[in-house]
Amino acid sequence: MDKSKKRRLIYRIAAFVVILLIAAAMFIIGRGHTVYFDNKMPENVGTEVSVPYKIEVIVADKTVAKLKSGERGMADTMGQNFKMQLLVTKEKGGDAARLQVGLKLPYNMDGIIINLPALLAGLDENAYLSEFVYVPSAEEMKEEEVVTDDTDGQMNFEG
Amino acid sequence: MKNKSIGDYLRRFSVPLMFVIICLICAPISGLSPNYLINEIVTRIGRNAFLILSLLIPIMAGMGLNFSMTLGAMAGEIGLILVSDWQIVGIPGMILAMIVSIPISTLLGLFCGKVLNMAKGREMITSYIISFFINGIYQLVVLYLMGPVIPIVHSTIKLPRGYGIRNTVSLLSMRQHLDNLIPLNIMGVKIPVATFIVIFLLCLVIIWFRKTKLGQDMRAVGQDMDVSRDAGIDVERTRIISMILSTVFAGIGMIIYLQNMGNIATYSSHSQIGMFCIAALLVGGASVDKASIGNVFLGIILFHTMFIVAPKAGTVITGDSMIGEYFRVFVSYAVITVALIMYETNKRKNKSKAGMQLALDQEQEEANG
Amino acid sequence: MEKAPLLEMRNIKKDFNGNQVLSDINITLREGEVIGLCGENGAGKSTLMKILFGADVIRETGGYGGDILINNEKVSFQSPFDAIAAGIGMVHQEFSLIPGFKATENILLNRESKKKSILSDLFSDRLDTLDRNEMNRIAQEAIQQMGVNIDKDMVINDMPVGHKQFTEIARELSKKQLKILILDEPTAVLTEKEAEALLDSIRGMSKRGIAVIFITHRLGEILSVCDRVVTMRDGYVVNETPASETSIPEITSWMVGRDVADTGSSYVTEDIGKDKRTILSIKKLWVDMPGETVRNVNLDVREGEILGIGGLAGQGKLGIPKGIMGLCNAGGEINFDGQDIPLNDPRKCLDASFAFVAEDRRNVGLLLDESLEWNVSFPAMQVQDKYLKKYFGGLIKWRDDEAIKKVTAKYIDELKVKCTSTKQKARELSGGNQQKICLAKAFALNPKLLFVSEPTRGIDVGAKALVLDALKKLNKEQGVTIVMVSSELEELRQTCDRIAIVSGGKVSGILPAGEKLEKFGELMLMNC
Amino acid sequence: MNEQKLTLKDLIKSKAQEFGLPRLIITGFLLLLLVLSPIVGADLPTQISNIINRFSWNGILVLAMVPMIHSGCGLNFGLPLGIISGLLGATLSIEFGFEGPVSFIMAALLATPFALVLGSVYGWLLNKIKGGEMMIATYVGFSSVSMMCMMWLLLPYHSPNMVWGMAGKGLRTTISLEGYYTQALASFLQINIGNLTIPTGALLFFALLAFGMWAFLHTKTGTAMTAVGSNPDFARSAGINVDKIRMISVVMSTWLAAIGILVYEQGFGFVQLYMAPFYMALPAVSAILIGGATVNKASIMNVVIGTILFQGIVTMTPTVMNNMIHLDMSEVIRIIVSNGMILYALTRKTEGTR
Repeated sequence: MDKSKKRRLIYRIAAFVVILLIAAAMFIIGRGHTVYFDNKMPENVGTEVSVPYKIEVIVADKTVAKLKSGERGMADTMGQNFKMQLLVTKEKGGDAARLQVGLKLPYNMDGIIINLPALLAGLDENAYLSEFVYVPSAEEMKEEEVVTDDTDGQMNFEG
Repeated sequence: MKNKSIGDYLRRFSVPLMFVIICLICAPISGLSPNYLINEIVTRIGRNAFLILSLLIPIMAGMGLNFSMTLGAMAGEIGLILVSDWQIVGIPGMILAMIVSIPISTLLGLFCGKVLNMAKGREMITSYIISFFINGIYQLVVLYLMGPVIPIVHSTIKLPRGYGIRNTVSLLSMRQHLDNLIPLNIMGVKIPVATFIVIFLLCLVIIWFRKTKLGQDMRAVGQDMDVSRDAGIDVERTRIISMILSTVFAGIGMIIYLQNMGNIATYSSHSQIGMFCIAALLVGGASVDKASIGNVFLGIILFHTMFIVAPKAGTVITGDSMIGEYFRVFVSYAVITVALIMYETNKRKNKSKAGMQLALDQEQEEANG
Repeated sequence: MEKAPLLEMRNIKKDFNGNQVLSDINITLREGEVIGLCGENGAGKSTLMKILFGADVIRETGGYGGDILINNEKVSFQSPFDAIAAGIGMVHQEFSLIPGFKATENILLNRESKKKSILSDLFSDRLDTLDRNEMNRIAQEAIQQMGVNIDKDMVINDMPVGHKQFTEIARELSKKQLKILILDEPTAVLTEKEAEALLDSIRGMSKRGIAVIFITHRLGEILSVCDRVVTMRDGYVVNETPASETSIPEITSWMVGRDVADTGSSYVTEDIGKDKRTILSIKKLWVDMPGETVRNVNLDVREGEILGIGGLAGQGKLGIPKGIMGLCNAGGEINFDGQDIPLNDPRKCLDASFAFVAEDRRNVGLLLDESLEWNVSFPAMQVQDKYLKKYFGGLIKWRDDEAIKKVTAKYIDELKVKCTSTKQKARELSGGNQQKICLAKAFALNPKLLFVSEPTRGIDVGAKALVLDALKKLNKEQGVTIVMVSSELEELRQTCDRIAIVSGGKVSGILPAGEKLEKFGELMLMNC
Repeated sequence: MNEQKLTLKDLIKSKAQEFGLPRLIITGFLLLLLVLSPIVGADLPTQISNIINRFSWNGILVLAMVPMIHSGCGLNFGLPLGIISGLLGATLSIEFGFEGPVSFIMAALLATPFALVLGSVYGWLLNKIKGGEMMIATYVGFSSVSMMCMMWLLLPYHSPNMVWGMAGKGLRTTISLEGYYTQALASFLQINIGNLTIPTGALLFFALLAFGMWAFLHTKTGTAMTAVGSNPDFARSAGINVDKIRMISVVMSTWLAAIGILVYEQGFGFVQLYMAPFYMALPAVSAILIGGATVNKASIMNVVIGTILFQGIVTMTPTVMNNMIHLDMSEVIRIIVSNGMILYALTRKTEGTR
């Protein structure tokens, strides 16, 4: 009797640990980031790099942005290992060079700006990677009224 | 005997039949294309089935329609709100939200079970009021504690005043991720295969559960508490477990529901869900004391067909779009009302029937003797 | 030397609040022995069985005296579950079955065969799956042991009553440890054929070494199946004889027989009221009262008499007044004073100046949460417009609290009700005083005909005498005809002029109150 | 001396028990709010006249609970049905062109037949389903409200003050009673002392109906009603037609609800249609429970105390809390308190449905 109880306790602890592990794993692999791609001259770097005429960013076989010089694009991604393909066209009319890029994204940044010219130039991380701080628009900052009647929603279904 | 059973069948399926008729009349009038309709219905099966399945266990345990399944829905919402603030996205986000929701659901289910054990014989009205009561607690947590006590970082979720959650929380990061995990398209109908697999698994669990000792105990408790107690079954505990299970499943169901919707209406999503699911289940031919998996799916198909078709048909007929809206609301409530009335009158009829039979026997004996 | 008896009960005593219901009971039971236990209602049979079965109610009322030994070992059961574990099985009069379950599921209720499942280690063994094949096998085995064939896959709801009874017996038989089986009036609901089958099955059990205690009012069955007959009366075992050496009339006389010497009261020994006119005539009455069904009763009540209705419990005596008063579904003809009274309408009866004191005070008799004033005055107010002040030509009928208080105080005084005030809640009174309030309620109606059911049930001796005296006084002084239903024969004999005995839902005979006890006994068991 | 003290203590204890812990907490909370309000800078007379005003609006709706509780039908969650009758009376009275205080009288008169008919149907239904009244009452309320939502759009109303301006048909969600019966009762003998306003007429009207209810409960039929609620089997054995008495109680409750909503409207100044009846049942139910009623016992005192406590909390919390911590939690508090109170009443063992 005692033995089966003991075994049950062990099983329970094991199950609990497994669930915790799954939760932890979800935290790691499920972390979403928004990655912004800049095709422009990096600031505060000190060195000059060349800005290509056009860069096409392909994430997971989908073209997420076609950036001419000075433009910005974005993509949502999950996890810290970020892979993308870049089709870089140096000059107008020139041939596109295909490039595989793999990046490690910092866990605690929601929005990340990657300066593609700096990346292409092979500068270090500080130079091409910076945090994007989300500034809510005035519209969003407007106080919204919360309706909390206890019978609210009993009548309007949008199923 | 045979005749009676046909009548009984008609009675039992009167509600689904009525709905078939409503749908058959309204569908052509609405002018919606069959393809659109089928697409919508398939989507809604994926969206709602899990939630409705969560209602089956308390019915099995004789606790009637679980109006407090909204408790689970609230737990699911809290899980999703937290997960979106942590920026965990996609399927991992859903799984994490489920893991977060389970302990909350369990606690709420435990509370609900305990309260219902104190209100035996009026479980339904009590569970209905519990859902309102916990809604108040939920609002306290979500509107005042989230922010200062439970850290919420992102301004897209938090109200600008610094505490509380916005009226809607976007779930764009996991919108239909489960539905589209295994894409399948048959003749223009998009089928959320992965969601269906999850629902199928729950069905299997429920079927398996019925075969367990606990399931058997629940059926026994549902039919006669006193006899079960005399046989040594812990009636109170069994009832509490059934509430906990229902609440936990409802929480998971709510997460599946919301991933399909793509956003949370923080203060109203849950309150509509309870009545919705119950109406659908009843439309499927279930009653307060008897429901099967078949009822769930038949119910979703019929109820949601009506739901899609009625407003359009109403607009076509009366020229006023609101009429149809109100009509479907009315029908939902009327269905529940009729089902409840039928349940109560049947209960009484069974009693008087027993009496009549006795009287008849005596008269026969009298005639013979 | 002989083997020690399987069960031995030594000097069993039991009282409920000082009311001695069992004294010095000694019973032994050997392996495979069948004993018949008989006695009138209230003789103490069921209390004795409850003690043996470890029922909660015994412990809650202060336990019992004496010892119970099983296989020479003293046992003390804390709950029925202990008793079951020790090998005692009991089939109650009321079915303890789940209506929507199959026979198999009921036979093995909460004792299902199980297979381990993956999750049972994680949560609890309640997640084991049921082993249906094994369950069917065990159930089938138990049914075969019983020797009566019932369908193990039939749902209880669809079963005839007899099969439900057999399902219960099969449940007990399926318990491996079963050594002693108590059957409490198992044949009451069975048809003749089924009862015969049951007796056969009892014989079979006895052959396999299971001892059976068989309680029934059908003495013929006892004689045909039992080894010994134990007769109880007023909490004593009055006789214990091998079944082969006795007869039905003998047992009957033991059951009802009393030492006439110890009662100093006088009986009405002759039918003195032949010349009186019939005031109430009941023809072909049937009443559907659960547990007290009445079938085809014809009965005439004479003006100004006290008619007793006696009989064993469950035979239908309680159903007669309930049916007449319209509280239970009934059919037949009732004629009062030349006037036909429709059935199933309490109001018509009350309008015809009937009154009724019901046997279940707490459910029908009283407004437990209201004051004594309300309880006493309510029917009279509603039926006869008493205690009302009328305004605007009777348009408004205002409750006259003064008058109500006065009449309540009057009856409280007359019947010596112990209470703090007329405003006290009925719930707070003791049983005896509640009963007096019920009487007051009926008296306030100034009835011509009064039905009283079990007026002394559950009340102490002092109150008993008072209640009976009050009834007699009412009869004598105001000439009210009284029909009194009671299961205590002695009480009826002391109070009534004539006594009708109901058995099997029918009137089996009417005797003057002073007739010999044996005669009553015969009538009581006639149609059982 | 000592002994006497003990009995006094016991007395207080038993009184407190009778009063009930939740009620005690709520009363304490309201008193605290009253004490706090001048401290945090809210004007006490304004607060008090607010409570009195709200009391005069809601009192009759709470009173409508009494008959059904007395007859054992439980809490009338089907209050919206009566409210709908009242709304029909109100809209018809306006449609027929009555104006000023007369329109109030006419609204009440017009509402009465609806209340009687709907109440009878409702009562008939509740007699069929004894034991399950409360749940079914809730859904009867819901169904009837949603049914009327369609009706408000479809019924041929024409009065330009009520229909949507553009479509020319279909009633608006809120209809102003300006020029009709706004403050019809309240302004009668109104007393103004500084910031303190007492709507004497409305209070008198409530008193009149409450007295009527009290008187009714002292008549033969009223006594029968209480007995039916207390023990239906007893009542039946005393020759009472239980179904009829229950029917009367339901009709009374429905009619009171109809009048109650009219009084509410005259105070509030608007007729609210469509979903509005929805929100009226639960507050009324919890108010009477807060006042000390149980699922099968209620008195006029319960109505008065309950309405004051409930409305007191509803009106006081927002102001006091806002002034104190700039946090308006009143809505949430209201939801928790009122539903918690209903839950408490439902789970008390002593008054199980018989």
